[in-house]
Amino acid sequence: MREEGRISAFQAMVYQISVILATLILFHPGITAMQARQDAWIAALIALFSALLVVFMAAKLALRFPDESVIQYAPRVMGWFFGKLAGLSYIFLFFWLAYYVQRQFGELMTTAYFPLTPNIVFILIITLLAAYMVYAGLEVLCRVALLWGIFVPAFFLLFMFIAKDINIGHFLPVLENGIGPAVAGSLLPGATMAEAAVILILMPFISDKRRAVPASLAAVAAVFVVFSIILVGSVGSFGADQTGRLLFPGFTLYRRLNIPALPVLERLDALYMAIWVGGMLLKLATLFYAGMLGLGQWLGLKSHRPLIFPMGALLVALSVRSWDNVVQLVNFTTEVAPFVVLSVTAVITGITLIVAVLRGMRGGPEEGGGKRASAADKKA
Amino acid sequence: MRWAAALVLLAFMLMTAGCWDLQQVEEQAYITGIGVDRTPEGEFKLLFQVVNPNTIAGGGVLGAITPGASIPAKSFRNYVTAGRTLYEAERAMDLLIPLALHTGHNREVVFSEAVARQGLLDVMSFFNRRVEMRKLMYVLVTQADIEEIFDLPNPIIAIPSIRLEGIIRQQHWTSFFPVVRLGDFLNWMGAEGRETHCAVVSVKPTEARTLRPYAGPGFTAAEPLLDVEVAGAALFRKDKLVGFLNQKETRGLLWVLNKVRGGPLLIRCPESDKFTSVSILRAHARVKPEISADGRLRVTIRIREEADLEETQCKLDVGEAGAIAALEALQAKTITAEVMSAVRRAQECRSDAFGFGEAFHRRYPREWRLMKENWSEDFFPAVEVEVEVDAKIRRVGLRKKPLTLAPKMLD
Amino acid sequence: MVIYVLLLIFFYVLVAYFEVPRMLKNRMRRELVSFIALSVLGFALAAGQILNLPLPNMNKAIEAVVRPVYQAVESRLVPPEYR
Amino acid sequence: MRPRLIKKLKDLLVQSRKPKWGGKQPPLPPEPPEGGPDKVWEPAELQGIPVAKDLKTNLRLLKQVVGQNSDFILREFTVGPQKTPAALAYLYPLVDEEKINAFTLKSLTVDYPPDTPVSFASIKQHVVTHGTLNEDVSDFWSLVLAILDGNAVLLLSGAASALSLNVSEFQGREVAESLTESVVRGPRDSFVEGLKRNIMLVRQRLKTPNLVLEKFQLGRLTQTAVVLGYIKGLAAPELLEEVRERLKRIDADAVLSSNFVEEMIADSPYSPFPQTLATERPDRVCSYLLEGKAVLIIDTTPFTLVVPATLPMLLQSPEDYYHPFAISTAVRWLRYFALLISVTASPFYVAITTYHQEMLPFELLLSIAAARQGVPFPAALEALLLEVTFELLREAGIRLPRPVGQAVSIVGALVIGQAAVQAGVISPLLVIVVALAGIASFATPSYELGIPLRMIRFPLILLAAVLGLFGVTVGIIAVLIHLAGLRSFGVPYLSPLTPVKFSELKDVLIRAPLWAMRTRPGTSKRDWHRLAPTSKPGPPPEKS
Repeated sequence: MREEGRISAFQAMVYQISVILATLILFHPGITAMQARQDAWIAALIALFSALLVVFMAAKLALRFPDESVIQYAPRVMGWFFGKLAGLSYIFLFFWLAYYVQRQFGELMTTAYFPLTPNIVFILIITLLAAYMVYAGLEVLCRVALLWGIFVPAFFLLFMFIAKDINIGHFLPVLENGIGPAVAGSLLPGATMAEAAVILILMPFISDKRRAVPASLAAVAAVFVVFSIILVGSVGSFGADQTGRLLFPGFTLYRRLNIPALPVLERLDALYMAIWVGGMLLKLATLFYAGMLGLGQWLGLKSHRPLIFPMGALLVALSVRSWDNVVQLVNFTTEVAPFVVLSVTAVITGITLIVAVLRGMRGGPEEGGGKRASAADKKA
Repeated sequence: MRWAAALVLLAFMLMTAGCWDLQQVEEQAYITGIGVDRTPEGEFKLLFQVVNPNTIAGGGVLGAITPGASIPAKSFRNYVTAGRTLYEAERAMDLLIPLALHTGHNREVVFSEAVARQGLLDVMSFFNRRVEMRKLMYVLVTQADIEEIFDLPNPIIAIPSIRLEGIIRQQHWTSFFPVVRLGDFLNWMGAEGRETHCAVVSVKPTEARTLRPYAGPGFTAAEPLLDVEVAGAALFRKDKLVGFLNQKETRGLLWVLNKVRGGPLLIRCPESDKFTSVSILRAHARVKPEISADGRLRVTIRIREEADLEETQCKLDVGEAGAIAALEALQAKTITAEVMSAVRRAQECRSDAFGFGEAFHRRYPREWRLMKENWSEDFFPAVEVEVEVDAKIRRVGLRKKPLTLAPKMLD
Repeated sequence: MVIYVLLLIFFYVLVAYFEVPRMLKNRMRRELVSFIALSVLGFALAAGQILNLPLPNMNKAIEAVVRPVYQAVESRLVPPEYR
Repeated sequence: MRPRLIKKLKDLLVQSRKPKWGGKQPPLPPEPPEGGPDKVWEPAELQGIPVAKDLKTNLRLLKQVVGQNSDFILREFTVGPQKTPAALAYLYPLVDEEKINAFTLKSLTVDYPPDTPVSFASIKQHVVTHGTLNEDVSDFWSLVLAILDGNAVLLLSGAASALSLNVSEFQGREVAESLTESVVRGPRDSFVEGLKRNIMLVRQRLKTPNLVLEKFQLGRLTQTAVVLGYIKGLAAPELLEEVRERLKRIDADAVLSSNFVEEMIADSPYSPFPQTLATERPDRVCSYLLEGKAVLIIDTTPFTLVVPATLPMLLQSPEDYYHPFAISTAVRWLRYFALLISVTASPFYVAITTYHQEMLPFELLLSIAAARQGVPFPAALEALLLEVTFELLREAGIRLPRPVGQAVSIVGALVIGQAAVQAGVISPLLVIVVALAGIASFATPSYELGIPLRMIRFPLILLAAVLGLFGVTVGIIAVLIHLAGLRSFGVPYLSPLTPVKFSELKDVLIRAPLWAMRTRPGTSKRDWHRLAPTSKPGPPPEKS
């Protein structure tokens, strides 16, 4: 494989955030609220902890083999066949999420802003941009992600104005039907946040590997904060019942912003889109990139670049093909997506980690580089 | 090479992308008010108020029906159509309007009593589903004709829907009607243990004397004979209108909902039938539900309120000890009366606009499961309400002693 | 319909025009094989979509496998009135 | 027959081969070649001809090479008591005749010290009284070059080399105020076309022996001097190596201006964004030298290039450092805001008025709708027309002689501002928007950056017309991806914004107080600290 450049742990964190964030704030608050009702915030907490667990596991596994990606060492750890299969499942997960994201993006754009435009247009454009970014490489991807990250806080500041509408009563009574609904509601956001397991692919390119674990956990925590802002904001101001009925609660919430002192700023949902497009694009590009990188390694290619455009076209075709309408998409998000994501990020990662630990395998020339470096650091 | 590729692909994209949603700004009819009524045949009657931008921005255009006439053109047009669904009615309007309908700037939707009594569930889907429809628009109910509401002339703000919005924006001076936005309305409609409500708009004759118009220099048009008035609230059960609250009762409701931001409180002087007015500064209410041991439902409403003394006809020396306290006690009594009247009225209508059910749900989730089926019918009317008011007067204006006439002048 | 298929072909020809010479120059055989495989797959899917041919839908298969799991989980966790 | 033909073909091939400077390719001809006035002298050929001991031969050749020039002076005389024949050759417009008369000719002929032998060594030691003496030249190429460079060349019979005497005197423009980068409170001087004076302006400000100026001669025909300047110990050696490497790669026949170098050393040759910073302010050049950057001072142009250049650098103005930091920070933010406006104002207008009408406040919406009533073009076309007109006016204003330039702006203002609006061809709000964007684009301190940013507007307007705000967003993101992928001499173009270097944001997001800018940017490798940690000023501590 070609040298893809080096990124810092901070940039890896930005990368992980952009993998998760965009969809987490689109459908997910509504679905979580539908399942967990007024206990949605508890669901978010459960999701946080489960995701932290999964990501911690993934990061630990990645640190065992700091100079390779999971695709490369899985065949050594689990035997050629099962290793290749595990590698393929990661690659599949990333591409699957990628075309799923494309479709989600197309659906929001056509529902909310451009009702007459066919959604293939949006899918094509965003895929083209994402392919451009993947072509440009990991470093550029991380730089753009960071640049986008600069604008996001400004956008969330606007949610301050929703604070006055939040009614604490909407969160009562706590745990009316036991913890069950909260756990059910935590599945989806938990699975989405567990997508930070992309660190398994990124690890070889991180320059300060020791900080990769805290960075991954920080990424999960950061998206959790954003997610809970939207979740608490929409449940608090619409009520759990109403939030559960909405397709895009964050969007609806944004549209309800009204600032009496600044009537000019009243209808800014088109600006929401601007931030939104960037977020979805980054999510797509990061997933796309992780998938391409993994595919290149899986096939043992020198460069994955020639495959980018055919793959992009394939993804577009798949995204259009796989769902018939937006309701199917949402049901799919509720019922299928979390299990697919978790079965890869949690189950396969877990198995690989356990096998690696049992067989006592560590990777790379700087064997156990992570741990030793930290020990040396403590001594110094 | 890569550049060329990117360029070619981009051109390719632009070619495939058309301008499906393109709509020039001047080719749209901006709708500022929507009215919904029923026709005798049982169809929905839809009224869209469309603004004529030329008359607003260009300093006024002459020519009402025949261009060139010396009467200023109307700054709006009302289109009325009918249909089995609202969408059908809306599209029927396209046969009349040469522009694309744009509902993104709609200010309020007014339902006629007939529609509201029959149930708003059927029409709300139209407003709820569409992206363009802002959840920030106001919801109103009227007993008058919607055509009349949306067509009363007035020189101050010429477009009736904008005028209506202006009146609603001034609500904090009185708190005599609720400000209900579509989003709130829908939330309450779907909420468990709470019924929805909204403001009432009506038409009333002008009290002011109208000068007889005369010809000649300084010719003025006659003043309009009718005015729109927003006052009171409409109570709903599920989605059906079941009753009205008058102005004072409405404020009673708003006290409980924590929505009173200001307004006059009229207090009768203790010794005479003269009155004192205070203006409400801020208020805060807490609703505390209780199920007593013998199974009775009881709600305690604690209201903390602050006010300024604005005007008094009593011989009241606020500098005297106890004078303010006495006034505060009277004020508390007034507020209690307002709240109680509202509760009584709501219980009569079996419409829990106060959200007492929600309060019970939060505090007693287990008991709530038994109650929620028959809450409005059986339990809500039986709720005993107790109001505790802690009213304060903070400022008294620029005077301490009352304004008195000198004794010699009395002779 | 046909015009969209032509556009699709145009797209693939364009991509091949840019990518294939480089691969040939650098003797990247594996890349070339995977390139062709991906292109054929993508073209078949896209063309099928455009021409409304009945093609298998992978997602439906995934759904068929996963949905029973979800239903089992849901029936444990979520009370009936929340669904 | 055959071998002769092959030889002839071979000769032809040799002649047509590209000349290689520095190589010793052509074999030494046994004696100076003869050539008529039409002979074209190749440098390689001249390089192969040594200066002969025989003065006559030398002079004959010299006359053949440059003798047709009317400004070529060949002064023959004899030196010393032995009456050794000698000659002085120069181009009179390039030299100071006074110097030649007083310090060279007079001392060589009239005042020649009697006991001195006639040789270059003794002439250098005892006779010629110049401050600067150039090296001896031993081949004809250097000799001719020395003459063309404004030197006088002394040829002496019996010596196999010649002495080039620096008597050049360039008549250049006086140092004047900078036209493209004027400031209110900074120094007023700016670079001129002459290399010597420019170096003087830099040296005046940096009195350190570590300031190194390396000279390169670029351009086959122009032989332009390009001076690479840097401060030893501050500039990264890898950077310098890279710059040298790229400069040496330039093999063009002409380097006429700074852009000739700029385009030849860029990292991404297709990018419209400037990847070097061109400035005509010596103070700015010095400040960048102090940041460990390398500068390229180019003869015959007042613009000096600074490498590596980043986007934040291009948005800085020297003025920022001449005002209190709070004001500078505010002004800098104003500039960033202007950048944003200049790129997005008219695309936003088009997108909002054609797709997102609900974003506008209602009253504004009505007035736009009323104003656009009767405008025959769709908003996008209207915006494009007006933008093109604006660019036309700008371009015409530059090209026209200054007195006429005024007329252009008046006509433009009248035609567009008044007549077009009154005729209802263009809506007045758009005129405001475009004018605002135009003004904002001139707030960008770098002219080179301003042009691509203005050009981006056109595709953005098209995208806005096709896809509304989504199109604008997509376009801006595409530009951002491009910018994020750019590098200038290995330094990411958007650094330190991204990849983020928090310690360097002090000179990007804000302009930190001078006493707080204690570290140099990461482009400089060593000598990390700029000033003492106790530099923060304040009143003296209170004494008890």
